[in-house]
Amino acid sequence: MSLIVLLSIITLCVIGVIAAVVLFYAAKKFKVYEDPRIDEVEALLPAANCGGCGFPGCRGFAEALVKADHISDMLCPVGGNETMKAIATVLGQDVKETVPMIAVVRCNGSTENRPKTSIFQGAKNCSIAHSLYIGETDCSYGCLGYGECVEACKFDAMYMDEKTGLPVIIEENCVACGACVKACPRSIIEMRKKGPKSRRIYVSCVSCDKGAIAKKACDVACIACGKCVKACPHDAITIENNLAYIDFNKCKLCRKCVDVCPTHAIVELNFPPKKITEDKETTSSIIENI
Amino acid sequence: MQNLTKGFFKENAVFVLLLGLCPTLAVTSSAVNGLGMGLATTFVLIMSNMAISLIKDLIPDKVRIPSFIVVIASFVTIVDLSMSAYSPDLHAALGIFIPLIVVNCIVLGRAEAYASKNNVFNSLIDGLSIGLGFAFALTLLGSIRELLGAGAIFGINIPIFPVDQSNAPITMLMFILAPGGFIVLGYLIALINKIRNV
Amino acid sequence: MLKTFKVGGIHPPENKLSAGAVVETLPLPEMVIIPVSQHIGAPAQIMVQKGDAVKVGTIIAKQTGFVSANIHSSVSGIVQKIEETFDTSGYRRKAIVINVDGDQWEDSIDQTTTLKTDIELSTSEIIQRISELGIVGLGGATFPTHVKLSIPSGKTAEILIINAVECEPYLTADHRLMLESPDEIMVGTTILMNALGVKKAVIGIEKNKPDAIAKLTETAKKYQGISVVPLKVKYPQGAEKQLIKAIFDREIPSGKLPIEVGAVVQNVGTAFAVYEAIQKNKPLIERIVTVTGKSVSKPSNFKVRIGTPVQKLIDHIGGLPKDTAKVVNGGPMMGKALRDLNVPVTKGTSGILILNKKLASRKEYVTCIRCGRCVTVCPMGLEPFLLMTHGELQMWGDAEKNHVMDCIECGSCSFTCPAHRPLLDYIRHGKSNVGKIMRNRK
Amino acid sequence: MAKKESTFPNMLITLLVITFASATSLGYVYELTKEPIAQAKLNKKIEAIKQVVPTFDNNPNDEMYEVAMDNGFILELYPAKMQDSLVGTAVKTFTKNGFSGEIWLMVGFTPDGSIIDVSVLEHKETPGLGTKMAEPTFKDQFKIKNPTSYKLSVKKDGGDVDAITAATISSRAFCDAVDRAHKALLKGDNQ
Amino acid sequence: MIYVTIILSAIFVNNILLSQFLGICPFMGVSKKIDTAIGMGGAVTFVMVLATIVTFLIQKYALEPFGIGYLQTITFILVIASLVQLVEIILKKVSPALYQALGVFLPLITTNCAILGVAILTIQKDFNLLESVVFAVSSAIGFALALVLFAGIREHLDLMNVPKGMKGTPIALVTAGILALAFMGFAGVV
Amino acid sequence: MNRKLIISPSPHVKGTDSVPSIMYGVVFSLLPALGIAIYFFGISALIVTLTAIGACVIFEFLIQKYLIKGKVTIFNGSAIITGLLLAFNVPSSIPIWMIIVGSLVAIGIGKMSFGGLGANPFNPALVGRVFMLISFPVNMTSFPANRFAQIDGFSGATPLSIAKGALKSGEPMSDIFDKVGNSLNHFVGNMEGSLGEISALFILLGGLYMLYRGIITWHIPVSIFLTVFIFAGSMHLINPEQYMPAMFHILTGGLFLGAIYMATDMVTSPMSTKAMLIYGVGIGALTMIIRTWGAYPEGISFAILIMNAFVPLMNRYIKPKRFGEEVKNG
Ligand SMILES: Cc1cc2nc3c(=O)[nH]c(=O)nc-3n(C[C@H](O)[C@H](O)[C@H](O)COP(=O)(O)O)c2cc1C
Ligand SMILES: Cc1cc2nc3c(=O)[nH]c(=O)nc-3n(C[C@H](O)[C@H](O)[C@H](O)COP(=O)(O)O)c2cc1C
Ligand SMILES: Cc1cc2nc3c(=O)[nH]c(=O)nc-3n(C[C@H](O)[C@H](O)[C@H](O)COP(=O)(O)O)c2cc1C
Ligand SMILES: Cc1cc2nc3c(=O)[nH]c(=O)nc-3n(C[C@H](O)[C@H](O)[C@H](O)CO)c2cc1C
Ligand code: SF4
Ligand code: SF4
Ligand code: SF4
Ligand code: SF4
Ligand code: FES
Repeated sequence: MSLIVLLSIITLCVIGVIAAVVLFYAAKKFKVYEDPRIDEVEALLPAANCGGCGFPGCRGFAEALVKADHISDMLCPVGGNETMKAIATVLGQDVKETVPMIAVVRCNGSTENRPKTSIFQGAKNCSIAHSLYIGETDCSYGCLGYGECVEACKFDAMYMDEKTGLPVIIEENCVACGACVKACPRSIIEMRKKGPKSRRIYVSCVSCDKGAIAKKACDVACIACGKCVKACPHDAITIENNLAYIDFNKCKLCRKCVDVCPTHAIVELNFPPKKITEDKETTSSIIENI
Repeated sequence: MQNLTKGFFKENAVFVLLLGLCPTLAVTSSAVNGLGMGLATTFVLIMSNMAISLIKDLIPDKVRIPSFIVVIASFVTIVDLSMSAYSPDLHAALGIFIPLIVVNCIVLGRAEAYASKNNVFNSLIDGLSIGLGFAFALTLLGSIRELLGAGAIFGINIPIFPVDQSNAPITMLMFILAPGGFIVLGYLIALINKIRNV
Repeated sequence: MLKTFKVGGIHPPENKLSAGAVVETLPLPEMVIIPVSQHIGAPAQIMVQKGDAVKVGTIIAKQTGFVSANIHSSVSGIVQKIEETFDTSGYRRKAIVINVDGDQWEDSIDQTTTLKTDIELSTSEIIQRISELGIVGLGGATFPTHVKLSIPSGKTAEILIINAVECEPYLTADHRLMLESPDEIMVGTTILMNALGVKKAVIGIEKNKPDAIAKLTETAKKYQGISVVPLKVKYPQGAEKQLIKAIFDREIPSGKLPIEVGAVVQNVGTAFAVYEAIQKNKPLIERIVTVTGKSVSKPSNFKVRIGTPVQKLIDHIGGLPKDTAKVVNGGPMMGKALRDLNVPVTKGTSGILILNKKLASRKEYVTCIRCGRCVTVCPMGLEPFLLMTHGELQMWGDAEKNHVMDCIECGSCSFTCPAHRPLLDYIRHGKSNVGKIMRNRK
Repeated sequence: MAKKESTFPNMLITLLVITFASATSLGYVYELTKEPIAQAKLNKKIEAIKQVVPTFDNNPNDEMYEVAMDNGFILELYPAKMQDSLVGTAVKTFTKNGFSGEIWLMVGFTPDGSIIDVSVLEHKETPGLGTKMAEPTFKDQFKIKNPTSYKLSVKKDGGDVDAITAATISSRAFCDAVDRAHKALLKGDNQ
Repeated sequence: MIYVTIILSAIFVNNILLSQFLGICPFMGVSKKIDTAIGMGGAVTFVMVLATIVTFLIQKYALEPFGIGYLQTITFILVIASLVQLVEIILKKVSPALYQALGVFLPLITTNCAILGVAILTIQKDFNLLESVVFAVSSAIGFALALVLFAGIREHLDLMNVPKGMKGTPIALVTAGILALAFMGFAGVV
Repeated sequence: MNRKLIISPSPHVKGTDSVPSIMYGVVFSLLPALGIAIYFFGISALIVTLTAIGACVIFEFLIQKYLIKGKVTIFNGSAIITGLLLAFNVPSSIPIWMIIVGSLVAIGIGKMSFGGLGANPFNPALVGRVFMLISFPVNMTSFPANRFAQIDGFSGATPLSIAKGALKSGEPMSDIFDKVGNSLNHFVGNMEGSLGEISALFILLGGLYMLYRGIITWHIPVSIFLTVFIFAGSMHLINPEQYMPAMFHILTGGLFLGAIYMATDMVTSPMSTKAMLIYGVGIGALTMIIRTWGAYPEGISFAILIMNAFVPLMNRYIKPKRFGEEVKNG
C-alpha cells in the first residue's frame, strides 16, 4: 500500500469519525422534542432537499405536512404521488367515502326567461354587482351572470353558457368541493345528492318574491303556488318565504312535481324523456288564486 | 421499459423536476459539453445507485445520508480523475462542475428515493434512465444554445446566419453566455409543459 | 396660498350648471314614500298603521338605539300602506307610503320665516331636540347628528368645521343654501357650537363659489367665533379628513374619528336643518335637491319634501332628456346610479344628475400600465392599483395590510386611471370582505 | 428488512468501513490515473511548444528554465533543440489584462528573437469576441515579426497590431503577454 | 484594494447565481416570497462563511501537506454536510427563534452547489484565509441580493396575468436570464 | 319605463386620458428626435426606425393572436414606442435583420412573455438593446459617420468611447477635448452615437412636452441628471486629468434618451415619488460606475435594467405616505 493511499485512508477516516462523533454527541446534547411523525414523514420523503415542494428542504416540508389539515394540494415533485399517498397513510388522512354530492345551479333565469331592465357597467364581478344593486333584471335573488362561481372552481367543472348567461356544471368534473357555493354572493348554488344515475329534481329558483312579482321578473320563477307540495307523495317539498324547496333526502325522484309546476320552475336532470303533457291552466290565473 | 424511458420525459430531472439546474445551465454552452456532463452524471448515477442498493441493508438509518454522500463523492472523484487523465479538454471545459456532481440533487435524490429501496438491477436501470434523461436534456439545451450562439451543433457549422468579412457567421452571442442559458431553458420548459399537457 | 389638503386630489370638470338657479319649492306630490332607513345606523321602528292620518311633522318612525334617527311625515294625509318597496339599489326595504291630502302642519312647528337668533336651549336640550327631530348629516353620509354632537367622555371638541365645500361636480344645493339663507346657517352653526361647547367654528368654502364666500364672510361678522376660510378647488376637499387637514392642519389617524383631533365636521345643510329644528321646532322633512345634467334644459335647485319620488322632480324639469343613459342619485363622483325613477328623495339626496350616454358609459378596461396616477391622486395615500389586484385575486390579507379600510371611496383613482380600470369597484369589494374578516376576528 | 440499528458503535463502524473502502479505492484510482494525468498535462504542453517552434528532438520540458521578471512574475522558457543546437525557444507567458481573467500563451521565438508563432493555452474571454485571438486571422500577424522593430500594441494605441474588431481589450492583453514573453526571452539571453 | 476587488467581483461582476451558475436550485425553489428569500440569504451567508473557513483549514493543514488534494471533493462535502447538520442541531436548541428564521433553510443548503462551489473556488483562486472569508461573505451577499431581487420580481409577477404556458418556472427562468443580462453591464468593473 | 338605464358603481365620470392617448403622446414627442436623426444620418435612420416599429407591432400581434390567443392590443401604441426607442438605441448602420431580431427579443422576451403591457418588469426596448449589444457587439459599436461630423478622423466612435479609450491609454485631457468635440455640438446632436440619442436638445423638447401633458413627472429624469452631475463633477474635481467633466457625461451617450424616455417608462419604474427619486439616483450612480470603471463606454441601458429589477422591492417597501400614518398634530 502506497503512502498516498494510506494517508488518504487515515485522513478520510479521521474526518469521518470526527464528524460522526461530534454529530452524535451534539445530537444528544442538544436534543429537542419534536412530533415523532415529522421523522416518520421525513423518512418517506426522498431527502433530495431540492425545495421543489416550495418548502425549505424535506424536513421543512415534513413539518408542514404534519401541521397541515389537508395535504391534498401539497406535492413532493421528486417522490410524486406515491410518496404523497404513503404520507397520507402515516398521517391518517384517507379520504372518507361519502354520499356523492354535486353542485346544482338553482336559477334558470336565462336571458330569455328573464328580461334585462338595466345595463350594468361596473366591474364584471358577481359580488360587486350584488352589493351595488339587484342586477340587470328585476329579480333580486337570481343569478347575476358574471361567473364568480366559475372562477372559483378549480376543477374546470363549470362554465358560463353564453346564450343563457347562466353557469353550467360539468358533471364529470365536479368533485363537490363546494368552492362555487361559497363564491356565489346570492347562494344560488347548492350541494345536492348526486342521485342514482345522476338523476336529480330540484326547484331551479331562489326568488323569495311574492308570486306576481317573481313571475313578472322571470318567466320560470317559483311562484309558491303549492301545487308541487300537493303533488309530492313523499312530503319532500316545503314552501317557505314564497319559495318551494325539495329536500333531496326525501325526494324519491318520482317526477310528479315536475309536471304540475305551472312555471316550469322544477327541473329534472338526466331522466329519460317523457311524453309531453299540456298545460292545463295559465300561470296568471294561478297567481291570482294564491 | 417504462422504467427506462421515464427519465426522458415523465420524470425528466431538468424539465419536469427542475433539479440539477446549475450544471444544466453552466456547461451547456455547446452540445458536446452538455453531452459530456450528462454522461459523467449518468455514470455517477448508475454507479452510486448500484453501490447504494448493494449496501443499503448494512447501513443504519441515521448515517444513511453521510454514507450515501461518501459513496457518491467517491464516484465523482473517480470521474474527475479519469476525465482529467483521458479527456483533459472536456475536463477543462466542465471545470468546477465535475466535482459539483456531488451536490447535484438528482444523484442523492435517486439514491434516497430509489436505490435505497430497490434491488441492484432496478437501481441500475433507474440510474441509467434518469441519467440519460439528464444527458438528453443537457445535450438538447447545449445544441440549441450552440446553434443560436455559435451557428453550429456539435461543432458542425449550420449556415443559418449571415457571415462577416472574414466568413465567420454573425451569431447571437448572448445564447452561449449566462443569460442565454436561463432564457433558452425557460422557453424549453414552457414548450415541454405545453407538449405534456396536450 | 389658499389652504388645501396635501396628498392627492383631482380636478374633475366642475359643471356647476345650476349655480345660478334660485331654489324653487317643488309642488307637493300626490304620494310620498318614506323609507325607514334613511340614515346610517339601525332602521327606525314604524309607529303608524295603514289608514292612520298624519300631519306634516308627525313622527311616523322612531329611532331604535343610539345610532339611529326619528322619521317624520313630510306631508299630511293618510298612510296608504306600509310595505317593502325598492330602495335605490332595487332591493326591498320597509317604507311608509302616504297619500297626500292638503298641507297641514303639526302645531308645534313654527312655519314663519323670520330669523330667530336667540338660542334658548341648553346643550343637552339642543342635542335632545336634534335627536327628536330626526336631524342627520346632509353632507352625504346621513350620520345622525345627535350622535356626532355627543362627544365621548375623555375627548373634547376644539373646533367645529362647517363643510361648505361642495366639491362634487354639478351639485349646487349647498351653494344656493349659503346664498339664500346665510343668517340661518350662522345661527345653526352657533347652536352647534353651543352643543359642542367650542368657541371656534370655521366654514370652509372652495374658491369656485366666490359669491358664497363673500356673503358668508359678510354675515359671519355678526356672529361670534365663526370665520370663513376660502379653500383651493380640489376634489375631495369636502371629505371630512381632507377638510380637517386643509383647515385645521391635523390628520385623523387611520381608523379614527374626527374627534380624535378635536374636530367636528358638519355640512352647511345640516347647520341649516339644526337651525330650523331648534329655533322653529321643525323636523327634517324637506331638503334642497339639485336636478342637473348637460342635457337638462334648465338645471335647477328644488326644495323637496322627503319621500317625493324622483320621477316627480324629473317631470318638473320636463321629463328625462332624450339622450339620458344614466340617472345618478347624488354627485357624479360619489352618487348612486338609479335603476328605477320611482324611488323617493331621502334625507341624503343632494342631487339628481342626468348623464348622457357619452358621459355615462364606462370604457372597457385594460391591464394596469402602472402609471401610478391612481397613487398620485389618492387623497389617502393608498395604492389603488394594488388594492384592486388584491380584490380581483381575493387576497384579503394583503388588502388589509395595504390599508384598504382607509379608502374613503372618493373615486379619484377610478376617475384618473388611463387604463379605465374599475379600481374603486374592486376596492369596495375588498373593503367589504376585509371588514367582514375583521369583524369576525373580534 | 434486516436494517442495522442506529446504535452509536454501529453507526461509527459503518461510517468507518465506508470511508475506508472509499479512501482505499480512491487511492488506487488516483495512483492509476496519476501518470496519465501528468502525461496529459505534459502532452498538452509539448503540443503547444511543438506548435510554436520548429521541429526539435530534445525534451524542452526537461530543459525548461525560469526567468524572473522585474515585477516578481516568473516565466517558463522551453528551449527547443535539434541536434543540440537551439532552433527556437517557447515562452509560456500570461497577462492579467484580459477582458475576464488571465490569458496564458505559448510564444515561440527564433534564436534571434523573432516570433515564430503563438498558441493560446488558456483564457476566459468571451466566446465569439475575445476567443478570436486564437484564430489565425489575428494571431498570424505576429508571425515572423521581431518585437524590437514591430511595435507590440494595437493600432489604436499607436502600435502595429490590428485589433480584433470589438475586442480591443483582448487584443491589447494579447500584445501585453507576447511582449512579456519577448522581454523574458531577452532577459534570459542576457543571463 | 484586493478586498474591494474581491467584494465587487463576487457580488456584481461574477455573481455566483447569475454568472457562475451556482446554487440555481434554491434560487428557483426558494424565491417565491421575499421573506423566505431573505431567510435563505441569511442562512446561506452563515453556512458559506463557516464552510469556507473549515474547508480552507482542511485543505491547508490536511490535504496539502499529505499531498492528497484529489480527496478535495469528498472531504469537503463530508465536512460541509456534517457542519450544516451540526449547525442545525445546535441552533434548534440554542436559539429556536433563529432556527425558525434561518434553520429551516439549512437542509436545503447541503445540496446547494454554491457552498461547495465557493469552497472549491477559494482553493482554486489561491486565496489566503482572510481573502477566503471576504470572498465567501461577498459571494453569499451576491447570492442573497440576486435571490431577493428575484423574489421581488416573482411576487410582482404573481399579481400579473402571465400567459398560461409561461407561468411558474419558465417565466422565472426568463426573468433570471434578463437579470443576468442586466448584470453583464458590470463586466470589467473590476 | 322602457328605457334601460346604465348602472355602475361610482364614480360616474372619467378623466380624459387613456392608454393610447398617453402612448401616442410619447410617440409624438419623439418625432423631433427622429427628425434630427434623419437629418444627421440620412434615410437609413428612417428605415431602421420604421423596421423596428413594424417588427415590434407585428411580433406583438402574432404573439397575442397565435401564441397567447388573447386580446390583440397593438393599437394602444406601446409597441410603437418600444420599436421607436429600440431603433433610437442602435447605430443607423445596423443590418436590418439584426434590428428585427432585436425587436423580437424586445417584444417576445421582454414584454409578451410576461403578459404584455403592464406586466413586464424590465424595459422591453432595453432588453432588446442589451441583447443586441451583447450578441452583435461589432455592429452595435461601430457607428456610421455623422453627415456633418466636424471631428475629422474620429468618426465612427462615440465621444464616450473615444474618451474612455483615450483615458485608458493616458492621453492628456486637452487632446481628448479636441477629439470629442464641444458641449454645444453634443447638445444639438452633432456627434456620433445611436441614431436617436444624439440630440439632447430635441429629446429635452420631447421631454418637456411629456411633462406638460402629465405623461411623466420630473422626479426620475432630474434625479438621474443630478446624480450624474454630482458623481461626474466630483470625480472631475478630484482628478481632472483622469475623469471627464460633468457636462460631458450629461450631454453625451444615451443619458438624455435614457433618463427622459427609458427610465420613465411607467411600467418598469416605481410608483411612489420617494422610490422614483431613489430609482433615479440608482440609475445615475450605476451609469457612472459602468462608464468610469466598466468595460462598456456607456452604461445607462444596464443601469436602467438593473434598477428595473429593484422596482418590485421598492414598490413593496417604499410606500407612499399614507394619510394619517404618522401623526404630528399641533
Ligand atoms: C360607525 C360610526 C360611528 C361614528 N361615531 C361617531 C362619533 O362617535 N362621533 C362623531 O363625531 N362622529 C361619528 N361618526 C361620524 C363620522 O365621523 C362621519 O362624520 C360620518 O361617517 C360621515 O362622514 P362622511 O360623510 O365623510 O363619510 C361615526 C361614523 C360611523 C360610521
Ligand atoms: C369623497 C367625499 C367627498 C365629500 N364631499 C362633501 C362635500 O362636498 N360636502 C359635504 O358637505 N360633505 C362632503 N362629504 C361628507 C363629509 O365627509 C362629511 O361626512 C360631512 O361633511 C359631515 O357633515 P354632516 O354629518 O353634516 O353631513 C364628502 C365625503 C367624502 C368621503
Ligand atoms: C458580453 C461582452 C463580452 C465582451 N467580451 C470581450 C472580450 O472578450 N474581449 C474584448 O476585447 N472585448 C470584449 N467586449 C467588448 C468590450 O466591452 C469593448 O467594447 C471592446 O473591447 C472595445 O471596443 P473596440 O474594440 O470596438 O474598441 C465584450 C463586450 C460584450 C458586450
Ligand atoms: C413615458 C413612457 C416611456 C416609455 N418608455 C419605454 C421604453 O423605454 N421602452 C419600451 O419598450 N417601452 C416604453 N414605453 C411604452 C410602454 O410603456 C412599454 O412598452 C411597456 O413597458 C410594455 O409593457 C414607454 C411609455 C411611456 C408612456
Ligand atoms: S367549485 Fe367544486 S362544487 Fe362547484 S362545480 Fe367546481 S368542483 Fe363542483
Ligand atoms: S351563480 Fe352566483 S356566482 Fe355564479 S354567476 Fe350566478 S350570481 Fe354569479
Ligand atoms: S377611492 Fe379610495 S383608493 Fe381611490 S383615490 Fe379615493 S381614497 Fe384612494
Ligand atoms: S391609474 Fe390605472 S393604469 Fe395607472 S397605475 Fe393606477 S390602476 Fe394602473
Ligand atoms: S444543481 Fe446547483 S443548486 Fe441544484
